[in-house]
Amino acid sequence: MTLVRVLFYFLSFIAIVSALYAASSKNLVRSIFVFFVTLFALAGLYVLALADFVAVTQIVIYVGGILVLILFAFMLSGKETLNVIKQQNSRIISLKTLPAILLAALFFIVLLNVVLKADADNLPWIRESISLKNEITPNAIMIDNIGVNLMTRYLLPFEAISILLLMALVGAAHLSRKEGKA
Amino acid sequence: MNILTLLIFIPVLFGLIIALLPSSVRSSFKYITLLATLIQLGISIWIYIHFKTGTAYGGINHEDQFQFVQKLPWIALNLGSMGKMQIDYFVGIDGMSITLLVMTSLVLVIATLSSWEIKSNLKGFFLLFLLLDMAVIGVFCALDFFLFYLFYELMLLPLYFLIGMWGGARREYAAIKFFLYTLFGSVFMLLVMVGLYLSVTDPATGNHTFNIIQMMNPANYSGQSIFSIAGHQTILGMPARTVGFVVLFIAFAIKVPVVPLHTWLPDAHVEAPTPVSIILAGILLKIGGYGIIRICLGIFPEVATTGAFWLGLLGVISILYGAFNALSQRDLKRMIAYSSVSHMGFVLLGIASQTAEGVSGAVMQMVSHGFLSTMLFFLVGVLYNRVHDRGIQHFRGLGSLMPKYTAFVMIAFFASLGLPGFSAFVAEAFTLAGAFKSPTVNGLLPYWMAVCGAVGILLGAAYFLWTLQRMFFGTESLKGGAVWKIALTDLNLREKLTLAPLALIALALGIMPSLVFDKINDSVLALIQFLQLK
Amino acid sequence: MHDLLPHISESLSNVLGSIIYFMPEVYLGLLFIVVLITDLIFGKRSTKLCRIVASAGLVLVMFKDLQQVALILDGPHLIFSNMLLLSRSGIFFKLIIDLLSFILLLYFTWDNKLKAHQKGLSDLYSIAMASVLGLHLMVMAVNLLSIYLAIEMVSIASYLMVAYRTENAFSTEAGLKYVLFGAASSAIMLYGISLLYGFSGTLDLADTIGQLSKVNPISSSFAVVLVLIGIGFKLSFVPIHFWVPDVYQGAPTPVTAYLSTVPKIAAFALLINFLSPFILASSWKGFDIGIALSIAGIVTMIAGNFAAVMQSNVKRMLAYSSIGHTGFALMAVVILTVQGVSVLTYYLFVYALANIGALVLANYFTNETGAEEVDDYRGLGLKYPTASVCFVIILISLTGLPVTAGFTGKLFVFSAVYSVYEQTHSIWLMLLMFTGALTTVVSLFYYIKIPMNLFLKRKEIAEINNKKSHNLLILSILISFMLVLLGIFPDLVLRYL
Amino acid sequence: MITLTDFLVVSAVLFCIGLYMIVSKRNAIQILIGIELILNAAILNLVAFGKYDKVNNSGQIFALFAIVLAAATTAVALAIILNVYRRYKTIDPNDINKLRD
Amino acid sequence: MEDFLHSIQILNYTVAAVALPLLAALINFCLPAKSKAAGWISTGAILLSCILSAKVFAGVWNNHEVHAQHLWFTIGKTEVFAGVLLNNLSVLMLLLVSVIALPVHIYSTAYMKNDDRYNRYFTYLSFFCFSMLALVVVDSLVLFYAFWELVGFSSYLLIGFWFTRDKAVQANKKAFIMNRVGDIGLLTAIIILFAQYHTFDIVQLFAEKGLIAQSIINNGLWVGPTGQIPALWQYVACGGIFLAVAAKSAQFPLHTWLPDAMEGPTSVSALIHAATMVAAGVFLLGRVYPMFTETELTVLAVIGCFTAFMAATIALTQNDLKRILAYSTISQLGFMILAMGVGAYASSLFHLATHAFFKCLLFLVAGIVIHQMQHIKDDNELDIDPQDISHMGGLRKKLPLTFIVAIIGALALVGLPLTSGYLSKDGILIQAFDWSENRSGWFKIIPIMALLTSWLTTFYVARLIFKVFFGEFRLLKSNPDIKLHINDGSWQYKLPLVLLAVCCLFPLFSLNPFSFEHAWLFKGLKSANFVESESIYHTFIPIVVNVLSLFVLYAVYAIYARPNSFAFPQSGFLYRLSYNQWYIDDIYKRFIVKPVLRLGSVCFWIDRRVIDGFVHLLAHVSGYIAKLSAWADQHIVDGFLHLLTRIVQRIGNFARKFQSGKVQYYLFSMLVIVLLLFVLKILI
Repeated sequence: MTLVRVLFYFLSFIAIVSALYAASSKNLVRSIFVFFVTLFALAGLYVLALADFVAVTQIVIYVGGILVLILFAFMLSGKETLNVIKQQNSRIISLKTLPAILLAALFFIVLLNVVLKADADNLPWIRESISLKNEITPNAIMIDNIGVNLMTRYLLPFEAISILLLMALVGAAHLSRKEGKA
Repeated sequence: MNILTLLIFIPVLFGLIIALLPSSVRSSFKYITLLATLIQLGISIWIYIHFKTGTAYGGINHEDQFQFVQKLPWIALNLGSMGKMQIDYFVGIDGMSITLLVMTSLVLVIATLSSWEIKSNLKGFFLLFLLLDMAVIGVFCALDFFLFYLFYELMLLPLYFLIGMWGGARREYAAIKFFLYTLFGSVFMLLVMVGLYLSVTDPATGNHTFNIIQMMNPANYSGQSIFSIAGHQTILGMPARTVGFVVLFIAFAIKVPVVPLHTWLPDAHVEAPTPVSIILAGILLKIGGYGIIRICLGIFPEVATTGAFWLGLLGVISILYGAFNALSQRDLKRMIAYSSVSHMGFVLLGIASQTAEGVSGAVMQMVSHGFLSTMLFFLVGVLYNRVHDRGIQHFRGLGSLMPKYTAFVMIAFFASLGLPGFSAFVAEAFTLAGAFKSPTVNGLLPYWMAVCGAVGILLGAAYFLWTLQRMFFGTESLKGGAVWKIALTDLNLREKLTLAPLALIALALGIMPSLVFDKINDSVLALIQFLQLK
Repeated sequence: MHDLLPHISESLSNVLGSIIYFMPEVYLGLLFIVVLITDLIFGKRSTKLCRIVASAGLVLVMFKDLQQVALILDGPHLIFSNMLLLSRSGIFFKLIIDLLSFILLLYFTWDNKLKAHQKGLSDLYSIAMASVLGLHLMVMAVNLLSIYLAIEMVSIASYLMVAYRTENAFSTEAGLKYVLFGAASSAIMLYGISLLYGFSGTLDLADTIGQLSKVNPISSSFAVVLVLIGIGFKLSFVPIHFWVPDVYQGAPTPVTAYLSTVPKIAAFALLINFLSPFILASSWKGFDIGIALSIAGIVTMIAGNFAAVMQSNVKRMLAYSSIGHTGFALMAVVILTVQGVSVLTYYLFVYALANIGALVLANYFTNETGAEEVDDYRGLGLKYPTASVCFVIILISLTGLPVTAGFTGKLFVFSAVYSVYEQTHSIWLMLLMFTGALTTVVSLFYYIKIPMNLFLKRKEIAEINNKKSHNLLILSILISFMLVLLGIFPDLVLRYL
Repeated sequence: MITLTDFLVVSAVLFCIGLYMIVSKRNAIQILIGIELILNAAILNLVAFGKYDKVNNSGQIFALFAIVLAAATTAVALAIILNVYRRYKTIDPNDINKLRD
Repeated sequence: MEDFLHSIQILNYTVAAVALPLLAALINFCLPAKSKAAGWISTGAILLSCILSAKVFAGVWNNHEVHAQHLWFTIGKTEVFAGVLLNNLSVLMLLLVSVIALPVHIYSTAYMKNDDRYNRYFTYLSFFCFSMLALVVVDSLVLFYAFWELVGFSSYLLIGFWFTRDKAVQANKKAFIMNRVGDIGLLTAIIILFAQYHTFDIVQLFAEKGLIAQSIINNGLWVGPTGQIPALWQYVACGGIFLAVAAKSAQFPLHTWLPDAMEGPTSVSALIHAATMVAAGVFLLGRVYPMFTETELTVLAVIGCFTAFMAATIALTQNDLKRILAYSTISQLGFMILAMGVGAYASSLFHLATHAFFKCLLFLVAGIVIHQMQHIKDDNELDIDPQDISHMGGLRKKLPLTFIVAIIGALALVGLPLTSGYLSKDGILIQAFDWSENRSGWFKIIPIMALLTSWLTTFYVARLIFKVFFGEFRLLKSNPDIKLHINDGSWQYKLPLVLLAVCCLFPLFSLNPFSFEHAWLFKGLKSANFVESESIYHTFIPIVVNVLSLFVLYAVYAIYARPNSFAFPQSGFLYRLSYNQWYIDDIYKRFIVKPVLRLGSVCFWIDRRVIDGFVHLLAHVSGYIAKLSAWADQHIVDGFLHLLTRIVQRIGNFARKFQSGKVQYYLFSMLVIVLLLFVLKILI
């Protein structure tokens, strides 16, 4: 068992447990903060998958952007939300959530089935890629590769997403604006 | 300008005039409509007179034997592997359509005359009326299935509104029932129509075509197509051509109407205003019969032959069932509506017999019923207009109160129950003769069907006479008392002028059936020959 | 990087070469920015100006669309490193989308409620422009990334448009439902895409199929199903249709008109792009997509039409009816022939026109009398004859009766399906057609409610509203006229498709 | 060596937890978190497979786009949720059901 | 050539004779309501018809038959002709109808003069004459059927002439519907013949070497020169014709309409329901005679015989003047049918002719009596039924002429010698006995019953005459202070009576008053192979019949005409009768009269309850079927529709159930459905 492997299990464990906690917690604030942990753990997993740039982006955008946004929203919505949420009973498995748990479990079984049947490590294209040395090695620097690709092969999505973000910005601003003001 | 095209689209022209005129001159609308229908009548009589007869004008499955033909390319689309879609504006008539055409034009005039009772929203009424007018004339002239279907469906909407807006108390129910019933039939007809179109290619151009006459020729079906005779294709395990026939038949049977698809009819008739009842009974029902002859028999002759027994059975059931129902009605209009079911059963029986007598009788019955039901519904309308009641039990002894009215009622009733001298007698007698001849000629129908049909004639006498006795004879006694007595004035001049021609025509057709038979004979013979050849 | 260096110039020339095939979208992008800037410069008064700019711009875009026809005479063209595919049918989809969007842009301000929105409508135009760009991308996308991106672009724009009237509770509620449902579906779709990518190692749809055939069929099927959920969300077929009634009812009427038509058309184009490799490739071993779509189509037709029967709110009813129409259109997708596509284009165009018309008229009556429910229409027919007659024509077209375009559309779809049935004798096609015919009858049940209330029911109407919505009336007259014209001469449009 | 199956199983677990959250949580923000979980599960997949796609680097780049898009969606969703809160004084989607059959 | 011209002339006369009444009807139809001209127009028309008919008769009788036709219309390949066929049978009927109609017309001008719808009456009457005259001359079955129905139709109009009376309206409806039953039979028969022979032409079908004659029934198939159909349909055709005959000629079981039809004006009863229309059935039998096989003829005979007997017994107990005559008519028609059945073709038609005269006469007499009783009733404001003979009596003094002609008519009806009735009736009886001679014992019942009937006839006729004309005026007894101002009436009443009375005597038919075979009419109609058999019956029957009839007459006289009626035998009564006579009378009363009366009432009861009841039952049954089908229509057929609507709603509601407004529920449903579908797909 290599260190990497230990690390992987550790991070996975953290990610899953924290996600479970976030899912089971009735307290929104706790839920959000535990989700931080999940995201960090996931970022770690991305690193293990040799996607350091993605991991960084994850931390910057998700943790720095989305979660903060959520917290802001949460705080803007005031205390009433908290009160309402606290009243709910805190058992994970209740009659109300049972269908949801069953659904998730069923999905998990199916997914597991799908994953195991697919036999991901022996997929033809992966073996081919390994043989062609198209595999990212831990010491490869992928950032410039990403940069080139974004400017050539993925130029169109790159430009399109800019318009998308602008539109989302305009729209979100419009929605959040106080009424009666331009 | 083709005369048929003119005939079809004159109402639209006048409709536009009405649409453009301001509502302030609304009292003139009925005269404009009357003018339109009169012009149509004139044209159709002109066509009737100039309609050539002889074996060279048999029509049915020979495109060159149709008369007053106009054929213009209309929609021609290239659909790649589906071939080219060829839809023509193709109108023309043969013996099957000519008499119905004249009948329709006349009934429309009568319907217009009876529209005098309409008081509200005249513009809408006459616009819809003229639209309907165009559609029904179009149906009888169209020789392209697409065009036929267009006109066929186009009738629905005006009728829906005519019943729904100017009808009686339960008009909404009646209108929607009518609409749904007929739509149910026609939507599935659309499926078969598409199937036929894809199966048939025009030998001249190699395109798929909607031409009804081309559809009658087995050689035009491509071998693998769904409705190909040689192909023996199946749909859901049933022979495709049988399915096609049944679907088309159901569509038309709803219009005819054939028991058990008839329940829209009493409701629609009862709730509809008089002019619409007249059009419904006088023309609409005939479209069903015409469709069965032209399309069901024409396109699926071999299925029609194998299924003739069932057609005949349905006809007999309609005759008896309709008559029994008429016997138990308390509403005069409903009674007449059910009598229509019974009378139209003869049409089906005659068609099913596939003999010259039977088919001629069926066409005659359609023409005759066109005039007679018009008369009957007009008469009911007269009564209803006076006192707004139609309950048979609410009237007694009308004979002494309204002698002229009673005289016309008697003429209409006796003509309807098949008194010799009137058209219905010839029609029903020959329908039955054809049905009885069928087992020896082509072995399609059993003998007993004709006998059962004859019993229907007896029942017809029963319900008409019973009504006559209950409503018109005996000592005077009205539900509405003195008020009704004042309201129940005898016929006025307009009403007499409307009824007299109908009575005279029914009489004329009874005494000189050749007026109809001469024109249809060649087509009937051609049809019979066509059916025998398959 | 070193691996890529030799290819950079090649890739760049590909990008540059692609731009000529991308002019409408470039214009749209610019237009978005121009509208945005106009909005920023002129502030609150900019609504009218934005509208003019946006509409005029769209005309230009349409012009550019038309120019593209000449570019692809020699066949479909892949651009931007196989991100997009420009095909003849795609161009027509885009043209129709642009045309309808143009109509809708004009229509936005004619809704009294939307017009009264205090924050102004200029933002709406910006969002709409971006949305149209997204739709263009959807129509052309043949790469998993571009598909996801385009869908998200349209979705986000739609969320914003639905929730646009922030002062209205219904609008916000609809927005919430829409965004939650939409985000969840697109997340699930992304998961599906990630699996697809994982199993095939490529985002290019054309290559994907070859790799997928080497994977366990259950695994690949599951991935495809998850992706279909995302696309299905835009199409709203069963079982991904639940959001539709609530959202359509809650959204501002012009937005409903927008949502129920344009994204749907684009989504159909996308569905075709996505599925054609799976249906056409013989190596696909997963589930039979044709049958799956057939079932979805049948159930959708039934669910949509039957549920609509019980509705009393006009917009909600039209929402269900649009679900039903999706089911019907799926019929043409199932066969996936060239004719199928062109017929589908025609059908969708006609449906969209009629649906917009119906909503315009619903809007008209709301403006005039405040009528929202079917019952409120009681007796309005005689008071507003022109609008009511137009309504009847439009509903007839939606039902699919002659002589309206809806009928010809239905006829052509049936023809296309039939011609395939003749070769395959697939029972599913038969069932589809049967259900299509049956639900047409059922659809009459509810469509007829409107004319019935307009004309057949009587009620004294006392109040008279002086705010006349002439624009809506003219628009609906034009649409009715178009529908009848196409009903009689369908080849006016169809011959080009 | 960490196998791809390991990654896939982890992502599957996360996906299911996300699913559970979006159907069971009675708070719009928590539902949003559930959606983010699913997105992350997908991103994990993309990244894991992206390891074997060095030239095109599709996995990682898709992951980047996904993150950005998630941010945009979240922003819009939050804006809407805020508006809902203003109108309904609750963000429990089950209580926001004025639009229904 | 001359023949040809002759034929043309005859045809023209015929057409004119037929068309004149129609013309009169049309003119009358257009006249104002109370115009008195109507009567004379009709009478003039019928007079002309009468003259023309006589000319036609003279030209055709015992001469070669005239047949001319013209293409009417073509249907398919079948050509339908309209034409005239004049042979002995048709010219006889032509003449008979017009001759009977003439006095009735004259009579009517007086009888109906106070009616509000005088011109309408003559319109109908002329229309009837037209239909009847046309019926007897046409040559095509289609036309025959047409006029057959028109005759029924005009009868309908005339029965219900006083349409405000409920009974009249009920009666005419009943008459028309029962006739319709017969019409359907005829129509079926015509259609079967058409299907078999492809023609409607009577000559082609029924001529001596016609199509019918060439057909045989073989192995259950009816093989004709033009094709074959199952033999069953030959029976059905004959059954149909029989139904037609039974309906029109009021034979069992379709006879009950005729007594009811007496609600019409009496003059109408005289013409239509005694002399002409009801005879049409017999005429039809005459026309299609070759169709019937031996067995079918036997059935005819049985039915005719039974009807005759039954009607006679019923007539015994009736008190309504016209009803008695109506039952008598039924009975006599039964005789004619019987005659047809036993092969006495000529006798049957002979009886038809003689019966027409005397029955018409009797009806006209009844009309006068009723008219006068009505006068009494109106004058004294009594509440009596003017037709009830129990009020009458002793009228011979008040109405002398009426009395005399009534006696003549009655004697003819009874069939005493020197009257026409004797000639025709005895002919039937004799031939019936001849016929039974060659058959097994059971067939003897038929002539014996006929014999019995003839005595019963004597009884009821005598009862009628005696009760009406003899004894004392019974009304005077109960209401002693009534005024009587009655007389025979004007010449319009008298002339027809005298005319008809003359026709009831033997010289018009035969110079030999005792031998029917010498009657010219019989000679003209008998078939070529008729053998004059000189059996014992020729002398035996007339004697037995007449002697016994005389006894009966006397007995009746004793019972009814003498004062102190039979109910309580008095000593004076016993004295004047011999012991044996009294004894016979007693037996007669106890064992014959009473049982016969009982039988009569039973028959009447049966008639009212069972047969009529059966008809009513049929009406009820069809009524129930009607109600049932109406119910089915509303609940099953329509119910099916509603079920469909329900199904649509169910499915719709099912789909809507998901639409709870909760977005998470939507998501949940969506995911569950997708997942389940997928799992299902995998499992399957």
